[in-house]
Amino acid sequence: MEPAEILSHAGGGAISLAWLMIVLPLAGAAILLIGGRATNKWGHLLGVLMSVGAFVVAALVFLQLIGLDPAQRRQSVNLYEFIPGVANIGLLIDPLSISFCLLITFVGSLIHVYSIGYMSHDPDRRRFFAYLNLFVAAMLLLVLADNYVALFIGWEGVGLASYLLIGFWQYKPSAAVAAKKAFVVNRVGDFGLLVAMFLIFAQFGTLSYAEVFPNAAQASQGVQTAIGLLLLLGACGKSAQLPLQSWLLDAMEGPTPVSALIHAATMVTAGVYLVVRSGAAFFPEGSTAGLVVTIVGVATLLAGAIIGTAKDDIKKGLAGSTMSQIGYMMLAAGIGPAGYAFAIAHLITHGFFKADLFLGAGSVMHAMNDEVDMRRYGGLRKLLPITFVTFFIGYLAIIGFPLLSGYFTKDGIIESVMHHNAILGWLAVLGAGITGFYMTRMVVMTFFGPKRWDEKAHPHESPAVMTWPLIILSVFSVGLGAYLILSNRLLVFLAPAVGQPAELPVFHPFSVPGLTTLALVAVGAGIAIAKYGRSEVPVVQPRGSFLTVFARRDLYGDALNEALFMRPGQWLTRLAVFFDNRGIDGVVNGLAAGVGGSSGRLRKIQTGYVRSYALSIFVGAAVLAGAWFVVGTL
Amino acid sequence: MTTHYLVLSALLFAIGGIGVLVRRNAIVVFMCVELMLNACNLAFVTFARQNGNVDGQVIAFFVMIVAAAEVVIGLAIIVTIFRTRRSASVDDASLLKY
Amino acid sequence: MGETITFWVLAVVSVSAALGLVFSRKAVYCALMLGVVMLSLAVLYAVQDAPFLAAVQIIVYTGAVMMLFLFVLMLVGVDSSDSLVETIRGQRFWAIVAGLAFAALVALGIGNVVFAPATGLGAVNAAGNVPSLAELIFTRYVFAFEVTSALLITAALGAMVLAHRERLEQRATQRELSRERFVKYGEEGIDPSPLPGPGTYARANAIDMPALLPDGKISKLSVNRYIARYEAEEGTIDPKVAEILEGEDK
Amino acid sequence: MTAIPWLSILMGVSVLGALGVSFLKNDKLAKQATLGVSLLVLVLAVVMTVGFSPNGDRFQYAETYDWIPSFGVHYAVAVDGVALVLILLSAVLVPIVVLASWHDAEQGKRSVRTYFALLLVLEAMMIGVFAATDVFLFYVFFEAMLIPMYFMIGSYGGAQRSYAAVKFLLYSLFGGLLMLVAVIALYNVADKNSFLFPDLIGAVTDPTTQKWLFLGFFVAFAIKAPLWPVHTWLPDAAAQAPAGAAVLLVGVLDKVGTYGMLRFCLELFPDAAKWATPVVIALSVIGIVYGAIVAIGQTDIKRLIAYTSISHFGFITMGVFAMTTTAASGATLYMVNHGFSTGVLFLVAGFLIYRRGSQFIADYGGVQKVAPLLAGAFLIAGLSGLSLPGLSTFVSEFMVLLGTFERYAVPAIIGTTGVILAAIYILWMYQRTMNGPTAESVAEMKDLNGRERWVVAPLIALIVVLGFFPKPLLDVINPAVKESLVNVKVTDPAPVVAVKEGQ
Repeated sequence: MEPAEILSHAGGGAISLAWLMIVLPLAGAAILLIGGRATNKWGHLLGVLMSVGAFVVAALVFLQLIGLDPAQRRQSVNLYEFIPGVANIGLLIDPLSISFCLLITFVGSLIHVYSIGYMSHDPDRRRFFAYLNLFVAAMLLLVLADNYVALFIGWEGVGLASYLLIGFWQYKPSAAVAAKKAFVVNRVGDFGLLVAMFLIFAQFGTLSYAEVFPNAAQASQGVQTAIGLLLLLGACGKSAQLPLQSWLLDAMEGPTPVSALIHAATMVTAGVYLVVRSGAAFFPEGSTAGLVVTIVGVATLLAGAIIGTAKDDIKKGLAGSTMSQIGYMMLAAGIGPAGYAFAIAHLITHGFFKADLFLGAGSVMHAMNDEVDMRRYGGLRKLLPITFVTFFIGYLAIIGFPLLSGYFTKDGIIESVMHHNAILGWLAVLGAGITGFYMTRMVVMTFFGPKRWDEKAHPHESPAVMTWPLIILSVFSVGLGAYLILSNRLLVFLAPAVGQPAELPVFHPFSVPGLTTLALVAVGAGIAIAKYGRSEVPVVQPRGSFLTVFARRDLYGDALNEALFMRPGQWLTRLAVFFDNRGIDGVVNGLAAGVGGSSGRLRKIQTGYVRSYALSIFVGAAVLAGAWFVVGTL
Repeated sequence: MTTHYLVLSALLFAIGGIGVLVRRNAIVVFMCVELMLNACNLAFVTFARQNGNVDGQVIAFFVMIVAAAEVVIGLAIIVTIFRTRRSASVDDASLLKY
Repeated sequence: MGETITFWVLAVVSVSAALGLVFSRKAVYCALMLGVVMLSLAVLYAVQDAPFLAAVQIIVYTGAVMMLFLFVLMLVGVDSSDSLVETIRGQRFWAIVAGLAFAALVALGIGNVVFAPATGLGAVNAAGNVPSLAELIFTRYVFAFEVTSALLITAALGAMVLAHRERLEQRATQRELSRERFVKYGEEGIDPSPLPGPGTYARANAIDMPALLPDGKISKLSVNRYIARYEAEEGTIDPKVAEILEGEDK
Repeated sequence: MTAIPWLSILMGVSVLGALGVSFLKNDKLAKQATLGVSLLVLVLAVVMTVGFSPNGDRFQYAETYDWIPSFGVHYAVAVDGVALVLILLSAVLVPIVVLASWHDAEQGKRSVRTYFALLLVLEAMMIGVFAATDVFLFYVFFEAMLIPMYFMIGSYGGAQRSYAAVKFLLYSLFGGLLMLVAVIALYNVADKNSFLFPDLIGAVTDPTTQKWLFLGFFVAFAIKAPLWPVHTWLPDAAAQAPAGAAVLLVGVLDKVGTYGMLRFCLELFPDAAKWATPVVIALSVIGIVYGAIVAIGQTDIKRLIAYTSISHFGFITMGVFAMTTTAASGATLYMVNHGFSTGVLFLVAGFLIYRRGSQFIADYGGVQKVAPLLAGAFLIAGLSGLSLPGLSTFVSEFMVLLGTFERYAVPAIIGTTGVILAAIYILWMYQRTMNGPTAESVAEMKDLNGRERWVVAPLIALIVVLGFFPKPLLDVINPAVKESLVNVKVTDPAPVVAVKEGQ
């Protein structure tokens, strides 16, 4: 089934007030940033309020939307003319965008609440909330936009918020560098997105979804593929997919709630959103672009998983995991309508359980004086009971423990990919096994075994304002997957926005891939328990084998970037500066010096002796006389 | 005959010019300039007769007046220079250079 | 015929004098040579039907201008003679080359031109040379003439300004001068009174007659040493003067 | 409304103000008077803008008087949309620059009030150069504008000021002379006995003549803009000029170059412009990438900003010569936005440099900790320099690239890499100056004071508002640009796929 037609909203109801979703947090950010220190006292509360307000609006819009006939569920609300002749700012309310809105505002609000506690000792807490609000606004604009330009504004807005939040503790050089790196790598992706937009505009003369999507098929095959690949480049940047993955691990320099909200639950999934949103038009089933998406997805899911196995930093381990899980989503998004629902379902459940895991990790760090090295944890389950339980639920969800969220969504992806391309499917199964290993390793190293922290740390459970969000998130991590997948609830809901496959998938609890996955996960978990649970974990990182180092160094991604781009870039920069100073400016200054030098020599003729001057006059007279004579005789 | 006068005039003029160029005493240089002026006057007078009108003579007359004025000023300058530098050599006054 | 002879004679004279002007070391000789050239030219003017100019040439040039030259020469120093060593490299060589080339080229040029027989000024000068000149000067050239008069006045003023030396301090009063004289007398023994003129209290006021002081002695200051020596050699010296001279020689 | 000679009033107020200021005895009073006069000009300019009808005649507020009748030279001023927004840009920037330069002229021995009088003179010249519709008058303003700027750099600038001022002057004069030759030749070739711009449109038909005249104008404008490879005067001039003068130099004066290309090169010599387009586009693209790469390698804050401008001017010239409505409108909008964006960047950098007394990036570090407002302003300014969506520069850069892509896809794609490089040069500079541990030398640095906030706030507000709502400006610009392109006789390429109506 093709996606429904995008209708122009007639007005009325919550939908026409959907702009409030964006404006509320934006206003919050503006008030907190412009208000300055005067808002220090209540700034965090305002931030939470605005985020919750956005959630309320989203919920109301959602309620209005499900009240409509499925064919009427894609409505665009034009707000104002942005660039005459090119683009308007408008919102597209459809099942896809509203799903995202609910996820963003709900998880976002929880993380806002959590941050009240997490950032309570930070003198700049107000600024932090301002940035969070800014992020929420930008992210909502990204998903709600009804054209590529507005999407791009949100796209860069979240990039900015991400930059500001990664570099929130900017006095740490590592944070400042990581923030810059994130922005620059994202810009590489943006390059793709920009060129894609140019190409779309040159082809269709518009950038609005409503006009582009129905006509996409009229463009030539090559153009479609080109647009798809360029969009994919943008998606890779934002979603940390190969080859633009390197920024995500460094982005863990930001405060943990940021990692949870931006670098796990929402922003990094924007790439998936972009692919799914443009899917029907530029990544149709069986297209080259779609194939590339799946390859990128599989490569990233394996790479992320491998990186996750070797990290001792709890947040970087989770970051590797995030890469990997987004790889799954990409993989699903690349196979066409059969995968969209699973991609989005996994995206949503991942948003919950990964946020749960990150916030749990944050809670651990909060308890351990911001220590992030898992080798210095150990045996924390008794001291941090709530954190442990919620983290453990998240853990079970992510490894796909039966009946928890991840089980349904990841299994759904693997199943649908199997139908599409068996090789990719089995690779995805392998990835699930590795997931089992690294997540178990993480849980074991953190919560089990003997304590390995030194005397200065006094682990203590986090305050209620931090534990309640954990509890809520873990509750959703348990049940959401089943709710979305069973009886294809999400698939049917999303159908007007992204289309649906000819035959609806049926959930098989005991299929071969499903069982294999479970078995591999069990094996992975078993190895992890054997390696880290049964034997002593060294406090200092051992050197490790070649493979461990390979994974620990992020598969040499940074080294590769450095060798391929950074060093030649620096060399080129120096060359260009030299060329500018000595080459271009050298020519100009050389010309000036030449004129100056020759006139300097020439002026020596001016000896000051009157008689010399007189001689030159007289010689001139003689020459004139000669010339006269010559001319006269001619 | 006109040719003879003119050649004489040219000769005198050239000799005056050489004098200006080789002599260093400002007064002598000045005299050589006067010689050149006189050589010109001779040519004017010659042409006046050649052409049968006295315009040439009038010009020569004006030249004489201007030469007189010039001598007055020039010699005053020489005296002033001499007073300050105790020298009448034109080569000594060579500060205005480069 | 007369003109030709006059021309050739004067041409030789004037060119030789001009060369002399260029080559003589002493400035005074130069001035005299210039005078010779000017006089020769005056004659040539007269020969060419320009009697007025000939007169002006003699009066203004040989008279006024040459006098000015000589005055300045005296101010600057009559007997200063030029060193004939050239200091600017190549100056003399190139000057002579350029001069000869110029002369040769112009002469050749003139020689190549074939002039019609001179019209002559007989007709124009019928009423006299001066009236015909005057008629032109006060009609066609009247503006130039007026400007020239302005030029002359300006030149005169300019000469005054240039030759004028600005007084930097107050002019000394008589009282100050007198005090200075007496200080000098006290310190160096120089007589404060003015020098006696020659021949004071003497029978004659010739230059060789020394002045007598009130006591009848000869004032040493008034003895002209040159004349005294000359007289001493001739033996016609006044014994009193000889006494003073001998006192000085020792 | 049309009876009021608005443009002459604007210039007259500035010039009279300059005269008045130069006669004031008291420096403080002179500053206040300058501020007052410039604000008055701003108010007048805004009133004039309100009265402008975008869809009316192309040239409005026209005044034409004979100046040298025997040569057909007129004092003729009028504005179309493009000129109007640029005049508005100047009128907005000058009061801000005055406020920002409050203490800038006090460091040397030169007269303070002369500096402010020069500012006002410059304002009059800037208005004049954009308003002139007589080619000769334009030339006169074009050259006369150099004089106040020369003195502002040469007398009030940094250590290398005389070198920079002379370089600036010689470069500009060289171009100006070529243009003078072309102006005179144009007059003779057109043979209309008039220098009036409307009379000269389409007057030159011979292709070869067009090419030569085009080159004369173009070289002058390329130097002014500046386009690679005749750009090297800008980093020196901008780095040595006092911050306020640098703002006007880069923000407004250089726009005369790009404005001239759009107005004169394109409309007077359309065929030659089309002939030259490949080369110009190539130079622009080189400028974009080259300027950005060299900017990355700079160690001096002001030089860095200057090089970023060279990159941005590459975008503008590319937009102008792409000859599509979108690109040309975008380029015009870019001129305005770049004025605001680089203006605030230079001013904030100026505040920073004023505090520390050094232009070198290496002398800073961790300023964010001690002066958060300053750092914030610097960041926003920087972000507008890298064309972050939501800030005004994005709109223009996007339009330029979008419009260029329609006709010249490959240059547009290469130009888009400038987006990545921009992120590197801006953020790296920000990181090195503002982030990291606080350097000892900046530990005592004071945050923005009240005056400086008043300098920065309006510009940032403008940048943000225009970033989300550029329509008012575009509505003024678009009709003018369309008319220009009609004179050039080009039409926009049609989209490949015809989108059905009603969808």
